[in-house]
Amino acid sequence: MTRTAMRHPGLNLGPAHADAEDTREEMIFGFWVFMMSDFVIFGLLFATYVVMLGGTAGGPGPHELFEMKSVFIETLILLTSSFTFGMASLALKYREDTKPLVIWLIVTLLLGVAFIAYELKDFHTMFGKGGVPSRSGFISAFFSLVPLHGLHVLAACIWLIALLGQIAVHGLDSFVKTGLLRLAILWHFLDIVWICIFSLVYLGGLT
Amino acid sequence: MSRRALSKKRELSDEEAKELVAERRGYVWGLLAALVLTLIPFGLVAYAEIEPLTLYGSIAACAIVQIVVHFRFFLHITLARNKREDLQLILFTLLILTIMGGGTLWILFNLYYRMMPGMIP
Amino acid sequence: MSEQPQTSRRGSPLPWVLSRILGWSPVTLLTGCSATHITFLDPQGPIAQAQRQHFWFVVAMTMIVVLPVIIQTPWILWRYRYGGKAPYRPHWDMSRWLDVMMWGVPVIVVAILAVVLWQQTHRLDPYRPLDSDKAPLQVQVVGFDWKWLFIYPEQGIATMGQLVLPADRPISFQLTSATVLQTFFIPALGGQIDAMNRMVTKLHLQANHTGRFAGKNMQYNGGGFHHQRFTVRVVDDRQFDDFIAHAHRQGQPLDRQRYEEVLVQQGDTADAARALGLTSYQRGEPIRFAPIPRDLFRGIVDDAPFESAVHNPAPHQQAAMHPVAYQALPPKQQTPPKPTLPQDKETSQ
Amino acid sequence: MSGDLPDFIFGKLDWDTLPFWDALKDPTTFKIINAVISGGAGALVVLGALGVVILVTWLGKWKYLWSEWLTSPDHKKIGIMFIVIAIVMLARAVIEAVFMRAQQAVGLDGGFLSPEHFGEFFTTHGTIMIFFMAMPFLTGIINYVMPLQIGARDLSFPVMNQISLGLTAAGAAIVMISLVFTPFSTGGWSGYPPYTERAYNPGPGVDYWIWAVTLSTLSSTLTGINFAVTIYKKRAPGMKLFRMPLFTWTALTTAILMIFGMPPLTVATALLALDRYLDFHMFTSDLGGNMMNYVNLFWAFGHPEVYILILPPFGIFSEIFSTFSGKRIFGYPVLVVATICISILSFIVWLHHFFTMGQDAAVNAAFGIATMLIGIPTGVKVYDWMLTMYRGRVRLSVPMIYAIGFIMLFVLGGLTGIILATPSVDYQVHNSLFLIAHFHNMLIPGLLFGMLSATNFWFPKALGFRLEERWGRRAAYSWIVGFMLAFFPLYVLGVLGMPRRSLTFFEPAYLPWTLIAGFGALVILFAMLCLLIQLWVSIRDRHQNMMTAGDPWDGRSLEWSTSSPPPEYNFPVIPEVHSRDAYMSEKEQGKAHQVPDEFPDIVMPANSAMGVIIAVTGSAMAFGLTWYIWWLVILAGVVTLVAVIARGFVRKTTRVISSDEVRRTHLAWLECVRKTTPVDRSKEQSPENQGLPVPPVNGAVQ
Ligand code: HEA
Ligand code: HEA
Ligand code: CUA
Ligand SMILES: [Cu+2]
Repeated sequence: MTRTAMRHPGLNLGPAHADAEDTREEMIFGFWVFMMSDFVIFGLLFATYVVMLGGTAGGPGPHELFEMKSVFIETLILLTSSFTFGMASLALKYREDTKPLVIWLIVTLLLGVAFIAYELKDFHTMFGKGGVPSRSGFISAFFSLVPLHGLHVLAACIWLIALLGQIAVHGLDSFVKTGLLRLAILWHFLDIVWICIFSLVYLGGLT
Repeated sequence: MSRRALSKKRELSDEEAKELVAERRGYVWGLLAALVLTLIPFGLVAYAEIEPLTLYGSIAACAIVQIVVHFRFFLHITLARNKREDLQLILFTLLILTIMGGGTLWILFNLYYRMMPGMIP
Repeated sequence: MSEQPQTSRRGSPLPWVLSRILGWSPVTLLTGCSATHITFLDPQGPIAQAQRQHFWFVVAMTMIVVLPVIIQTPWILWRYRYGGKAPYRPHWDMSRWLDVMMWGVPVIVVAILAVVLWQQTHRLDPYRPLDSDKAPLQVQVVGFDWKWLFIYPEQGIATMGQLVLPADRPISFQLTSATVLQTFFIPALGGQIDAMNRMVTKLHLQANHTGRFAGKNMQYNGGGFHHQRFTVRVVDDRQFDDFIAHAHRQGQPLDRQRYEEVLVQQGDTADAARALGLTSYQRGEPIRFAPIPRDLFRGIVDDAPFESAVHNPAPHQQAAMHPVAYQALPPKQQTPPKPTLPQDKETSQ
Repeated sequence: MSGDLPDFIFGKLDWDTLPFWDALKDPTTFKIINAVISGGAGALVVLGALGVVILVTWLGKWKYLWSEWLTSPDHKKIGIMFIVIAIVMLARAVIEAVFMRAQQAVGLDGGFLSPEHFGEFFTTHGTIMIFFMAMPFLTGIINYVMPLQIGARDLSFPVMNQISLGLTAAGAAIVMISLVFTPFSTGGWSGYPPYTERAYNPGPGVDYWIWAVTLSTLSSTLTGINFAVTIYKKRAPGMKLFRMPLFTWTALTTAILMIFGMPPLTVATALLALDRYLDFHMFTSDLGGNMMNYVNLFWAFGHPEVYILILPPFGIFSEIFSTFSGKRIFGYPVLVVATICISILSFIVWLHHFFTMGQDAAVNAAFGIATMLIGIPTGVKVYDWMLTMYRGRVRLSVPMIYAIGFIMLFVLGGLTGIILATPSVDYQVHNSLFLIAHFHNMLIPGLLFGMLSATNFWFPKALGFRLEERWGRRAAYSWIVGFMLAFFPLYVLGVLGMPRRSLTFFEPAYLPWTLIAGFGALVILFAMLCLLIQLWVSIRDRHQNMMTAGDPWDGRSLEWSTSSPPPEYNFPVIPEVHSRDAYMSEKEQGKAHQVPDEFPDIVMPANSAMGVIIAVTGSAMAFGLTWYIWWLVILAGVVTLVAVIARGFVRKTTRVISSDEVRRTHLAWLECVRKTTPVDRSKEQSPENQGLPVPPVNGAVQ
């Protein structure tokens, strides 16, 4: 991979972006630690979900509620967005002009919004089938886990918009760069959480 | 960095240019690997007629490999590095998660078995 | 919820307190050797006895590592005080030999404690039936806000406020709660165990002697918590039979309506007695119920309607005989259950 | 109140949420007593807040307060503000403790408190002591001391530090407001469902509890991240991990425990909130909910939490033992390893809080044994501390008295911990007063003595003058005696089977012991009085006890090498570290107080209002959620979001202090040090001690 020495997790911008390398290192390490704390939250919710699988209380279970097709589409959207964010990161690292960066970011943002929209539609269908959290412990556990991921994506999208705003106002300064690097970590991390969700919740449930 | 500087492309040194190609290739490989590792479990669940236990196993295996792929290609966490704090951090997190998650499953299923068998799925 | 009238004993307690204190010597204080046995340090059954033994064993073992600290600290303080004549070695900061000692001794102590702990925990597991040539007496316990109901499924009766047990015969408890989490505890006989809504836990105890023991709930569950006590009266076999017969003769029938109007309401045993019209009820005395619905316990656990008042003891058919509390759960009812709680909570505020 | 509009504006708020309303409607003596207690408390909160506002206005200090404190990113000031919150909250929790002891002292067959009141007392007492006393106190101390010890200028994320403070302040405010708009939860600090579910406790009490605890949890998570990153990334050159002072080590492990130990609580309270607000069924008793899940999650947090509370005191005592023995700490590497062992082990024992829930003997035994393992590294630490004093020259100053009290009492608490860790015995003493005695035995001699000892130890560093010794000693001794009187009887009551959280009891055998315990609480109250007098006397005589030279105790780590109080930037030049006990070895080599070759410009974080904004929006949101005032919730949410985004657009986040100014300040201080007469340790507690010790001879403190 990169020959430049890695100073922090995620993409390293290297010597060409030496402005504020040191604070960046701290910022990104700190964000990484935060992600890990968040990861523990997700981990515990996963464990809780598994433990609550039996609590359907006679209500609908995974087979009645989940649809493979929409999950698959959501997965593809999120995966692609991870890739487009990667392209944005490269544009940040190797290009001086903001245009390709902004374009990639906007594509990523659209994918993120599409993901949320699709997920909402999915939940709506579930509600239609009687899959409301007040119905059973199992559905409650589902709705305490999966929408939390969705909320994270939403937060990431808002952050992305804020960063686009910062680019518009301040240009590509070191604050924006650090912000983008951190957001990249969040974005990829959400993809990882999604892998766990589709494997354990959806595919596991549909097996 | 002044605003004017933003409008022009940066001159890449040879080394940087090579790095760019390598990194871009990394993302593409990552995407491809992730795609394959997504398709396999979805395909298995949708079409294959195998017994659940194997199926769970393969889903889990694909998921784990895909997580490693994401860490490696998207988050750039590698083994070869002078500074290992982030890798240590991930491993420590995994340890804690195993303890807490595993402990939770052990304790609660044990409790279910002893007092509310209806909750065992 | 309104105040508990019982708790508001006002007026000066002092003279009464003094007279109480003067009557006690330290020994009786520690063992609590009163008419009612209240602690496992004064054990009345095999389980509590083993627990007492284990307790002192742990104390003794830990003393090995704790006493040196308590004895030597003052000594060091004195000997190495500022201005004292003892040698002063400001750079001395390690010693292999001492390191080995201070890891080694605790490791050994913990290892010994761990072995005993493993054995005792298994031996005293509340789920483990006790060895005995007599068949255990089945008792089903239901926790309410703030009282306990004791069901004798084989005898077809139930009591509140007092649990009557035969001496020298193992008792096999099954426990659940009709409300929030609570913990069933008879210190002089053995350990406590949680009782939870929709779940069944088990406990095995035995009393060696006849006598009166204190029983209580240990898990806070609201304003009347401190009143959720009962007396355990352990009697010989003949008296036990008398007790059963008496209950069948004099018991109040327990049906769905009584269950909902009396038991499920918040209030302690005395409140329940009042609601049942037992005007001369004394705390610690039993309220007897007979006949009782056959599937009462199970109905409470599932929150399913139980058949009303069929007086028909069906020994050995209870789910208690199964290795797992009970297996065949009927499908959970489809409708959301009626709140088993007094709804007056909100309105009375 | 009726009608749609008032409902919209005030949510569920109503007249009868005021604490004395019930008694007004239906007065009986009993109700009046309780209404006086709670009404008085509510009035105290209102008057206290008003008093502060009036005082500040009268002194004309708003601007000073705003620019020098509330918006200051300086870790030292934030640390002090954390401690102020802790002490205010402590005052309330202590009063509640005394009420509970008084109630139980007269509690045979009666007493004067109503059940709801008593329930609120133990719940708020426990919640406040853990989340709003202990956590802010130790966060404050770490905040103040740790950057100084590692030779840093500030934490890694000063603004996040402000936000942590803001969140804690918001949580504390919510707990205080609950005295005015009552009631608070009665579910205990552990808040077990289904008792805390809406079906059984529909009122606002549990909601107050949930949001207060959630705010505190968020604060601690952020603090943990901040501390960990600071220690990883901001150490002075040469300060290798194994050269860090032990207090910094414990700060690091505590930070890691915060990062990984808080999430289970976040999850537990969030799920409980979902149950209560959105009709989820995670922990309800019907429709497939399962309360055991909550118990499991809560203690997966709860046990690491108690080590979060005890590790920093361990570090504090390590510093104190070695400083006041004039000797290196014994077995530094072993102590570090033991600290790490304790923090990892603390994640694998949580089940010991619910041995009685009915799981298998094998599960219980496994967790019981894991629990006992913690005794080993803890014991090693205790022995190391004793050996630190051994062959030293022990000065019995106030921090040291607390340390001695700690070491001798803590081992007893540890012993009873081992008893509780034995499942078959725990079946007997679980949830009895034995348990209460155990954890107060850990928390008071451990945590509270640690905090008091740290206060006495670092006070001169922070404020520039020493705390008075005589009253300090009186306080310390009464604390020790009072503690023993107040809590040892509870061990007896526990084995006699008295349940915790009992309003009233009916066994005459309990009475003598509750009376002794009540008397002990009075002695503790006296100890507290001594503390207040100590503080008063110290402030009065502060000019006699000035410590400008900065090193009153012949300290060993870097914080003693700067002036007292330290300048905003801590060190004019970041020190270079060559060994453990960095400052002591400088002194041994005669290199202390040297004039640096050159002074750099120093870049410090600029002031920011983020902390204040978060404090306001956080408490507004929590209040709105508790009373179902949705417009307030939404408003607070939007303001928070806008503030966070706007903060991202700010570019001027730093401020430069010119090298001239740094030079001037530093040279002036050095001049002052030169004029100070060095003293040896026999004069440590006299006014002659101006903060300059005579240099050590051959490493021996004089
Ligand atoms: C600062 C707080 C603190 C600390 C440090 C500890 C430390 C320990 N605690 Fe405690 N504990 C609490 C605070 C704390 N605890 C609280 C708040 C609760 C109750 C919460 C609630 O229910 O509300 C609780 C409850 C609690 C329980 C649950 C009991 C129950 O609910 O029934 C148990 C059971 O195992 C336990 C055990 C221990 C043990 C083994 C230690 C060990 O870490 C102790 C280690 C120390 C020593 C052992 C002494 C020194 C060692 C030596 C001198 C030499 C070596 C010793 C040996 C070889 C044995 N604690
Ligand atoms: C850090 C934690 C902490 C501390 C310090 C204390 C301190 C005290 N506690 Fe507390 N307590 C808990 C944590 C704590 N407690 C918890 C978690 C519970 C369980 C709640 C539940 O059941 O859910 C509990 C429960 C509890 C009960 C309920 C028991 C029951 O359930 O029946 C009682 C009863 O008396 C009690 C008493 C006391 C007393 C008398 C003190 C006294 O020691 C208090 C006296 C303290 C002071 C007097 C402080 C003085 C210090 C200063 C003023 C510092 C000044 C500072 C400077 C100058 C820098 N406690
Ligand atoms: Cu709790 Cu079964
Ligand atoms: Cu614990």
